[in-house]
Amino acid sequence: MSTDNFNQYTTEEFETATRAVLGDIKATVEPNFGELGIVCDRSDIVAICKIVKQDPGISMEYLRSISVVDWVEHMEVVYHLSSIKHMNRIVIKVVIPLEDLKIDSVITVWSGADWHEREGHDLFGVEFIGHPDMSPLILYEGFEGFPGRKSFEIPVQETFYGD
Amino acid sequence: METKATVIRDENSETAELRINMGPQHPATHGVFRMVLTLDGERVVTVEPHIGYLHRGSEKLTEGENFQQITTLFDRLDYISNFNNEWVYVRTVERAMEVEIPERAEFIRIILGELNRIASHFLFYGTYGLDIGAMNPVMIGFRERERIQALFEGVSGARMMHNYFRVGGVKEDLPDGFVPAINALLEHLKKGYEDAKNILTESEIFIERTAGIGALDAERTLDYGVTGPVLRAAGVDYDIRKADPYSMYSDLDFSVPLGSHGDCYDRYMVRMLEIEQSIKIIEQCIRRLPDGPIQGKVSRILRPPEGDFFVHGENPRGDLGVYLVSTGGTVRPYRLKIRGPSFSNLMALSSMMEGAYLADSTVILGSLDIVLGEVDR
Amino acid sequence: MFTALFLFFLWRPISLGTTTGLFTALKHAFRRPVTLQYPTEQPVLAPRFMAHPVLTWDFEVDEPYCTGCLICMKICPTDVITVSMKDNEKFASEDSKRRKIVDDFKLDVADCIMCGLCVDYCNFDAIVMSDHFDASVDNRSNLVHDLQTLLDEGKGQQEKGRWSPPATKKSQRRSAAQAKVSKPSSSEEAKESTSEENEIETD
Amino acid sequence: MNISDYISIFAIVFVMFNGILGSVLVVIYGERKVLARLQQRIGPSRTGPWGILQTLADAVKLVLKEDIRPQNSDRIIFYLAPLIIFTPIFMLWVVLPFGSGLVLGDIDLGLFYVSALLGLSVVGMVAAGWSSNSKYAMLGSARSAAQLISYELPLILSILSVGLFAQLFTDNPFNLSSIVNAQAGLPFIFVMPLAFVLFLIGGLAETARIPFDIPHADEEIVGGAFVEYSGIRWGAFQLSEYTGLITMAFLASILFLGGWSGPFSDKFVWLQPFYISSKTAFIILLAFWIRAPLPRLRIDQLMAFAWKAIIPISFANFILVSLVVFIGDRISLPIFQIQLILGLLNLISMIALAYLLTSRRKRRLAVYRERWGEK
Repeated sequence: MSTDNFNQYTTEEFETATRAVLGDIKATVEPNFGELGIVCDRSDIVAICKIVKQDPGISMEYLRSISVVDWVEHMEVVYHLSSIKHMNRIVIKVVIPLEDLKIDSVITVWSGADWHEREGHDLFGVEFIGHPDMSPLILYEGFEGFPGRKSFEIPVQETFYGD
Repeated sequence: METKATVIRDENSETAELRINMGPQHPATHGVFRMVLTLDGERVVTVEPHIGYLHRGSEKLTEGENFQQITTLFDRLDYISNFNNEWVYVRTVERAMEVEIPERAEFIRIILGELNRIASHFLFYGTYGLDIGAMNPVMIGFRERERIQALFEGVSGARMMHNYFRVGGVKEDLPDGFVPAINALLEHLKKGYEDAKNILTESEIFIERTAGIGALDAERTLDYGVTGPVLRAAGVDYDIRKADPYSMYSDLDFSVPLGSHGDCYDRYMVRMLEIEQSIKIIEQCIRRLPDGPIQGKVSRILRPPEGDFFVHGENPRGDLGVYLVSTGGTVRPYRLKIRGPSFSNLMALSSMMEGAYLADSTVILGSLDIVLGEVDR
Repeated sequence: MFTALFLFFLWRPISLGTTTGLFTALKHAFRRPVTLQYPTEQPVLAPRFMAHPVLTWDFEVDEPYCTGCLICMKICPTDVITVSMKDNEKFASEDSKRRKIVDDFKLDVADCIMCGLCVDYCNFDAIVMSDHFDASVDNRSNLVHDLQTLLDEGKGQQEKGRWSPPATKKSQRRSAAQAKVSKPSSSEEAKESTSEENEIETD
Repeated sequence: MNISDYISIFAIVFVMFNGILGSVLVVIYGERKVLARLQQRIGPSRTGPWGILQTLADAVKLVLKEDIRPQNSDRIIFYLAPLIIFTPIFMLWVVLPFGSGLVLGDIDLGLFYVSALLGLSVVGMVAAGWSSNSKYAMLGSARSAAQLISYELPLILSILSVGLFAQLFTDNPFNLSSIVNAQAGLPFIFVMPLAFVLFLIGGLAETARIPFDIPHADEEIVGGAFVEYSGIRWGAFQLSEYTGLITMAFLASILFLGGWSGPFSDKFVWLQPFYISSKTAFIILLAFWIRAPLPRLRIDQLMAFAWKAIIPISFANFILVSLVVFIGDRISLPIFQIQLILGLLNLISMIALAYLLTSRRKRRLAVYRERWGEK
């Protein structure tokens, strides 16, 4: 891969290309602070990820991160994707309701989703359906609560000043 | 060169797989990383990495700190390349607030960031030598890093936890006599680099131990989201300084060393050649270092507008990304997610290690050059 | 002759990478050691070296610079500073321009991360980072420094010349940093900025 | 034997034992100092002048440390293992001569005795690794068993070739004193440099020093067979390691460097121990130097090196020496000519090996050059 084809598209071209590729899938596509934002329904996430990864014109082969944001009344899972071929970036946002914190895992699309999803499960309690191993990653076994959430209170520890 | 050997087994004898627990207290796991290895004789069958022993909840802590205070938390993420961490964070806030940074501040940041890259790669060199069993590299690596840190102390007042980059610029101007000091330092570094190269780069035993070990091809490396020297060793030309230039990098002349096999030796070589490139960048920056202000116009209380911003930068270990969600008008981030390069790089560990020897496990882990402060956050 | 022939045939093994490494190591033996014999040889600290913060003393008026404005307490990332203020008696007798003065100042060095933010945000140049890096004590309670200790340490730092009076220092830094037009005298500026900058929110 | 004989034997053994212990302290101190210099450091410098008491302080600390035994370990073997390693190494010193006649037991089959006892330490290693009930220790002991057995062969073959060659000079070729006497004219290193190099490599591997310290491999199996030991027992292992190193260096100086012989060593007997110890020190320094910059080999590479390179070369060397000695003896050549022929043959074979080695290096470097260009 050479550096020649960086930024093949302008932002608008990229936007229309992405819209065209998504086809029937219901999703809003609009620029989001320098990246292309896609807001979609949670049932479509794996389909969209597969499309944007496999389409040669978009080719999002690099999953940068999966973040979970706690908006108190709902949760949002944010996927940051990047294309190394074209140097374009996409951010996919999916809203999931608090009552049913479940979303399909994208581990079949990118193996790199593995730990990001486990971390999301650890800290926010979002369950990624289809992930082979949802055991705690950075918390210890049997930890109570979800420390990433806004409702989690950081326990205050008294400093021990010696005798 | 061959990594796979046939295992000859007597059908009648009973064998059992040996599970050994490496870490969290182990000299070669680079901190508190633990992996459970299943061994067949000397050969690794499966690897189960366990992280989280250094989890301090940095992301959660940022939600309780002002934007000015968060820099201190970023110092403590990847504690080998502190300037680079701070840089990505302040760039995130600058991006959100659309701050213009004076040119002198940009050059100061590049100089310090690249110096930190050299320091980080020298530390890698030392620990990598030690992982393979050689003692001298670690002394050379630390010797050179010490020189760089002495310069950092003169600039920022601290050797590691600098807290020197500010939103809009840097904290203070460079001290008097900085340019002669850094010129002398670069001369030392070049000599130290020669020493380092003489001991390992062409050493037959070293090549024997690293070439062909832990190889992953470009596609699979990318699939895991691996970035930095590990990705470039596999031949993928992805350096954010070139691919998505920030600061003044687009004006500077440097090249991105690329490997071809994606094995441990290539990772080592990519890092070593990056030291050369960084020295080249610093020399250019010193030549071009302009006079002028070091702080852009920013109010002392930072209130980024509403929105979510993802900014990334090329750390010595790869692509450090900061995802900032701001609700607008508040002095604290609503959510700040840190995408550490070591975190993603470590994910590829198990597929690199399967089938390798037990002795290679430390070599492969060392070649990823992880910092647990960033993996666990 | 014999030796020369021998060496001629052995030049290739001598040029082995491993052999180069061996001779590089040997070369190191003839260089000066880089070790610093720490307790007997003290390190040369940079002028900007940051250990924990200490308080400075105004020798002209014979009182601390600190007015107890709480900004350090608010900006501290680890909440190690506890300050309270009181009315300045010397202001009443018109010896001093400071209306309020620090009453109590506690600093827990055990939790201090030596980031220097308090120095940066102090409007009165009342704080300076000391160079007292070997801060180990045998009891944690000895790490909690009170006002008197901090002022004593600060006097020591001032004598060492690690701090310059506010008239020169802050204005210089400001002008260099933001290229602002120079402001009127320090006390007025201080009053202004206190009201403005105390906005740094604690919640 | 009457009571005074026993007392004198006891006194000699006591002096020997403590002498070795003392020299181990010196060697450890020397290693730390030399390594430090090779790495631009100072090394131990606080305890006593120039830090000479550092190892003594460490030894005292080890003695005072708590002696811990893992819970499910095999108690008897666990306690016995340090002794099994410790004893044979010290028993070796019975036959090692410090000067002409300055030896405890000048037995005829000295070389035989030495090679027999050298092989014993592997038993102790396996015992230690097996009994500690630790996987790391187990791996370490398996590794050391494999390594020690593999490198015993080249070691013993080069020892044997020395004995074979000493036949020309003496009727008692396996006696260490007569081997030294045979080298009064020309030390064997000039006659068979190849055997000397093989002995050094084998010796480094036997004493498990870098680049062959795979049984210990601090970065992989954290110390190997004695990872579970602490205090004085760990100290015993360390002691036998370093005694092993001294013994190897001592043997090398006896077998190849002419032992105690040197200028005026016949006239002034007191020079003899001085000569032999300085030769030993030279070999030990060589081992320190090799330790500083070289990485460690991997176990399969180590075994390949032993069985594919070192052992065939040892056999070839052995056959070469025996042929030259046999034919030279048959056609009754003067000893000087035999020495010359053997030396020249050795030299030629070493050059051939050097070329072999470098062509291998070229292959290896081809990978490097292809990837990273002409450097």
